[in-house]
Amino acid sequence: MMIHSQATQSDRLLLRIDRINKAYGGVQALQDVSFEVGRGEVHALCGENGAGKSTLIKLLTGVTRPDSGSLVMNQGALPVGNVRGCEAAGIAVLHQESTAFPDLNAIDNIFVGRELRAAGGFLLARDAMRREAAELLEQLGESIDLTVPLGQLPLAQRQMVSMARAMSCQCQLFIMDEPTASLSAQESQKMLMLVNQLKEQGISILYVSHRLEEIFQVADAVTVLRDGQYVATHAVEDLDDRKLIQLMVGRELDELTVRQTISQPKSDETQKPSTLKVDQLSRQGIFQDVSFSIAAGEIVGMAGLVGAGRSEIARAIFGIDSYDEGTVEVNGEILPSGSVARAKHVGMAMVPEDRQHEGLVLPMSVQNNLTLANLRDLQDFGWLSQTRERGQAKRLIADLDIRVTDPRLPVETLSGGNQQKVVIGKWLASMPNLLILDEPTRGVDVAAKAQVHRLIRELADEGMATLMISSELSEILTLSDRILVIHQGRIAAEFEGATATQEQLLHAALVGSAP
Amino acid sequence: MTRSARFMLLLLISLISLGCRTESGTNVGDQDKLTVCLLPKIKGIPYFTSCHTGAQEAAAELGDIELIYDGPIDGDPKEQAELIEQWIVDGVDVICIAPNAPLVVANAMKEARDAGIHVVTWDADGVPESRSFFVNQATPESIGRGMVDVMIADVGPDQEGDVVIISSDATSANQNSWIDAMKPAIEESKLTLQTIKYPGENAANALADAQDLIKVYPNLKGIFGISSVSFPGAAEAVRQAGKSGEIKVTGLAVPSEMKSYVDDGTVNSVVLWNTKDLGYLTVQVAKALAEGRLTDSDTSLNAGRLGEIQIEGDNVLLGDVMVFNKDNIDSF
Amino acid sequence: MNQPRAVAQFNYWHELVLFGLLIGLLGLAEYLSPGFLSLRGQLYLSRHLWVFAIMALSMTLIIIAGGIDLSVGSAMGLCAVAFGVTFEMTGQLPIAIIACLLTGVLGGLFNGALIARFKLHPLIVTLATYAAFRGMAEGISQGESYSQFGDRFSELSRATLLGIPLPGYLFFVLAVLVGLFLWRTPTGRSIYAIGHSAEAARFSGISVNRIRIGLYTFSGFLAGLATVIYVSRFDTAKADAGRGFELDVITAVVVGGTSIFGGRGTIVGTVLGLLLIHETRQFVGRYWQVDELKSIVVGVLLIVSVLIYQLLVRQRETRSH
Amino acid sequence: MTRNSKTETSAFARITTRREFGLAVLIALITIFVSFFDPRFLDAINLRDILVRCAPTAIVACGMMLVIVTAEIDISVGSLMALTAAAMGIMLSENEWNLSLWIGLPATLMLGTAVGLLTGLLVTVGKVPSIIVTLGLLTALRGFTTLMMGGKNIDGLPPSLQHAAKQGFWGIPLGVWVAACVLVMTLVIIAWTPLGRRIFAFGSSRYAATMCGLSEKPLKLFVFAYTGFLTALATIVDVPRLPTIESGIGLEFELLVVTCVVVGGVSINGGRGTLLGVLLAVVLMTMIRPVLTYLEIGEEAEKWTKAIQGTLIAIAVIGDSLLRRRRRGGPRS
Repeated sequence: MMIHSQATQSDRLLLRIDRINKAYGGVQALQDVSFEVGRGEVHALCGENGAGKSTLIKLLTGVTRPDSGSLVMNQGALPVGNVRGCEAAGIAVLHQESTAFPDLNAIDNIFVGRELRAAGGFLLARDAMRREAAELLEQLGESIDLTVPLGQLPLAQRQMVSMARAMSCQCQLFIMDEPTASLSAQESQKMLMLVNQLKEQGISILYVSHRLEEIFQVADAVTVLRDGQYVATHAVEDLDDRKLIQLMVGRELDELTVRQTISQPKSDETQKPSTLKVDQLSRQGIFQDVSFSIAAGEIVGMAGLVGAGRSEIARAIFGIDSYDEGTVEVNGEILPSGSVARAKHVGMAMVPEDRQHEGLVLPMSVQNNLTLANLRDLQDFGWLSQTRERGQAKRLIADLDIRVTDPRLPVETLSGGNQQKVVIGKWLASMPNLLILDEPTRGVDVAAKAQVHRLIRELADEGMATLMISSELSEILTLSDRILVIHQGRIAAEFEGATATQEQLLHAALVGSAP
Repeated sequence: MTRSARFMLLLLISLISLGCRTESGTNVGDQDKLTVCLLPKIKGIPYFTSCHTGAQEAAAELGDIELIYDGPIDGDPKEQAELIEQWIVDGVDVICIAPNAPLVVANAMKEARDAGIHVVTWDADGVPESRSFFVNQATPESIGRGMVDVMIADVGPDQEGDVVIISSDATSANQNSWIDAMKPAIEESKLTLQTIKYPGENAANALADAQDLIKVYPNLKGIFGISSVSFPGAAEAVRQAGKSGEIKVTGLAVPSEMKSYVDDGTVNSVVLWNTKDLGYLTVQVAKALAEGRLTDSDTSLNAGRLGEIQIEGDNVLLGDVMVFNKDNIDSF
Repeated sequence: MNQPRAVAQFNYWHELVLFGLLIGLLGLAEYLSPGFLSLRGQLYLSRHLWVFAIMALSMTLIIIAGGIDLSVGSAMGLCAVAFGVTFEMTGQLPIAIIACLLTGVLGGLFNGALIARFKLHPLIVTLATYAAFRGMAEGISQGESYSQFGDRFSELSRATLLGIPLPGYLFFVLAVLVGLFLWRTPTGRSIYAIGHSAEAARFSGISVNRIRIGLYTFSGFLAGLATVIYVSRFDTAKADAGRGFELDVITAVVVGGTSIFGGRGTIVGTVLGLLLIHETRQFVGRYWQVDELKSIVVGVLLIVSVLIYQLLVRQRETRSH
Repeated sequence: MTRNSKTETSAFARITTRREFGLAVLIALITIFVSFFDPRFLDAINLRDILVRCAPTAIVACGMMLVIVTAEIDISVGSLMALTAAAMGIMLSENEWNLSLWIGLPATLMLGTAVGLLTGLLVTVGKVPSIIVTLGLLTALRGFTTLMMGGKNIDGLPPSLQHAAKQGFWGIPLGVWVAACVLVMTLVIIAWTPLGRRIFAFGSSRYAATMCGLSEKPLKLFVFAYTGFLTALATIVDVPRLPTIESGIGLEFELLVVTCVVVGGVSINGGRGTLLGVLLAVVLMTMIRPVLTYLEIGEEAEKWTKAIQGTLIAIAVIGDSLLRRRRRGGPRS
């Protein structure tokens, strides 16, 4: 299916993006962006959220069409605005959000949209598809029951099926959009190995990620976008964290300062009364006798593999899910199982894993989202007070510097970082004394990430007890005073934040015991 | 939001202010003509359509009558009341109603009379004080008994055996009133009423129920199909079961609708009265009433081609139910 | 993003369209059949409205919260039977009325409990109770109708104060209360949130289940209230009360601009929708005197009104971002 | 949260928790009970009758299932059945136009398909929610049909058609044969054609579908047109069985079909459902009336018919959800 390139000087050039423009309504998402991707190279694409990365991917995969400019692949123009066409031209993509069909099995998930035909193209070649699917997953080193609906498989396996789907078409350019965003550290490593394998097969990879360490691990070249404009392309050797971040945010950003403030040893935490006390918390088949406590002003990090049960524990504590045994105690008050209202009442707040569906009411305005968690505090005699509502929204927007032109705009128009700030702000308004953060910086750009980190630390210094779940070990290490590692629903190990190392955490997460 | 609140308020106020001009209702149609409304139980079924043709005939004959024929397509008595109320506002002259549930429409009818509109009931009577005259072709008793008598005649006077009734909905007022009349009549006869089915106004269900009844009651001698769908449904079932003649089917229907079943002997007799005459007479009565030619004391009325018609009290008598069979069905 | 503020905040297009349609209709009607807009006539015929109108209020809330209640019509049947039976037993109107309301509340509670506790789809639950309620009503009453509740009771529905029928006052009071509740109370706001995203609402500590149960119970209660008016108006309590009402009510609410997917809608819109349908039926009935046309016109009206709105919205969306 | 252990549940456990299993058991129990009470229930003639009555519902349910799988709904089928019936009658009846079957029947099918297409267009192009479009059509079409028939019933369909619908071939009426064909056809579409898989894919995740370059319009146009077509087909095979064509045909048919599809375990949120489940549900719903007749419950109890039906529906859907909840780890799935 691939158009074989005649031997020319441009033989090593695979894709040329030439003065691409794309605007949504008034907003210029891409402004004459041009760069090139060579054969068999891993080309990282960096930029803050809203820099235009996703738009570029949409163009390359034919989901949308550019306003002007050209996309050239193998000296042939790419069929713009035509998904199948782009696939035929040899472009495959692994999307950020899981693009799996929860109700379909692995086979259908891999082949839907370009099924193998039989009987003159009318019927499906089911056996052939089954065989090929099995082979593909074989290559990925995954053994998945091909018959069960994907929704019943763990997240990592779903990701692998999406991977298989992407690889099933003989592609020359493989676009990976945040492939590790929802994976645990060890699964991410596996993913990166796959990237190298593909590279060896001579497949070019356009790698989009917020995780700098990954980029430095796999990428050959890095292209940086900012505010829809092309900034620069560098060989990865001539870059380091700071330089890259600088390119992305366009200004000096001293992460070290954050680090320093963060990793200051907190000596007095032992005397502090514990805000949260979890005792023998168990839920059949999900997590078993989890016991720990968090003191006021303490940040406890929770590490572990995806599916180890971290989010489930958090949800149980907050009352989203109910639990079978054990107790959750906040400031000496024992909470009933499965009552968010109660948890909220005693000053608990939770920033959930899935910002889009659990954290925010996307079509609602920023203001209404910011006041959703404490509407009761904003009423006089049962009526919501418009003025106080507006006031609170204004205050929070200022405090967290949420970038929004008008608080009455739907929150879905905001960038990921700003959305996350809204979620946090919504809870700060209710004056909590215990904050649960589940993947607080997933899909958040570097600048916003630093802001969020600083914010978490500041809150802790003001006496907030914090439980932070993260799959980014660096994040855990930089922020946490204490670190709990969850392995298969149990607390496998506990570390001091100041002294712990990535290796220790990884070991505990994988093996289930401290080294 | 305060702005939007003001917007909402504005909306409402302007709406209300515009919604109504103080001014009394005017009549529909032109003034010199007499507006007569004919309100059937259900619009769109052959029975009442044929009444309508009769009414049109009379209207044409009498000349200066504007005839309005309208009614609920689903036979909802509530909508009958709403139509009457609509006509009260329109200020029509006479309302002739076939009440599907006398009580439901009673209040509306009373209000119509208070508004100076003549109200006549036909086909079925309403609450007495709600109308001035009832064009009476049959009371529930006479209909119920009539059907049972026909059945006994068809089955054979001293024949024993089972009969079943296939009605409409469990809540349909008319059918229930007929059933009340039929039960004692069946009691007196040698026949035994096995059960009553309620397929609703659904032809498929009626057919299905009849089929099952035939299978379940081997000694079944007759089926009463007492709704516009259950009568043909029952007949069809008997015919398909090849039991035409063995199992007698009878009920209430426009003879022409049942012709084919009468011809092949599935149905011996169809109980009905001349619906065209019913419509015709109703309009005659309306006209006479409007012109004051008809008063409570009258004992007879000259009704065009029907000649002198008896009046007992406030009942205009069209004559009792008729029985159609092979011999006279074509004369309908 | 950088759209003009006016557009960003003005979200009452549908109400505006409806209002335009209504004015147009009234004008046309008065032009084609003079005397249509007579105050006396309008007020007199407004009695066709109240029973639906009252149920439309709770239906609006439920649909905004992303649910639906197909069982209201059948619930009315059950309430009517409860009314009749208790009256026959006790002869006391107050008791009968209480029984009627109670039945409605219990029916609604049943729906709500199934939907909230068992996480069943409202469409499924109420489809089941749609059949079950009506069936129970027929079984209990054996299809018979109850009546003779006394003239004073039947007066309730037709008596007027300052020319406006009493049920009208009841409706407008309820409408204003529900409207304010929806627009200006924490719970009201929460209902919108639930409609957009129940998960997000839960994660904000809103007790979604309690609100849902509350809404369906309220719907049942209003069904009971509507039944009282219905019975008083027609002097009859029977199992077939309110047959087919659910569709008429939903139609009115949707024409009123409430999104069937939840999250959007206002009481003002619903009131406008009710009026629009009411006036349309009235005009068609008065002008053509053909009952079939009513259902045709209302059906088309339903589709067209939403179509217009959709076109409007998409226009707006292309203008903004 | 589902975990690996889910996928390792034994085949037996998997089967027993399926909706199809529950329905089959329910049907079996009822049948056993009735035939214990009255063996004649199992007579060939009775089973044949029940099959015949299943036919129209089953035919339309095949289309409705696909519609609901794409997370849409079509509640206009009842009125559409009336419309197509009236049209067919006017075209074929010897008292009316008296056209030949070869013109009349295709025309009827085309009418059904056309209305289905219209629905599809309003939903896909007009962006009007399907429940609203079809709710509008439900009332509009019914009114239109009544007007069209002008208060008269239509008789005199061609004898050949009536015979096919009533006696049929080899003792089995036309409806059953057609229903069988439609079931097979639908099964092929679902399991063996890209179209079918894409319909399910779309219902399963709209977002993922667009990312895979699946386009919504053709899929939805197809499901609605298919339903319209099948409705007309059901009319053709079922209405000639009835004594006459009246404007009340297909009253509340839409509710019956939707109920069957839902009871059959098709997820109202789209993406999930099996043809077998729907078929079993159709049988269950259809057998209630004859069962009650055979039980000779008597006239008082007859008035409880609707109540019994309603309760059965409730049991079917609620009981199932409870069963499923016990299998699941928790509320999340």
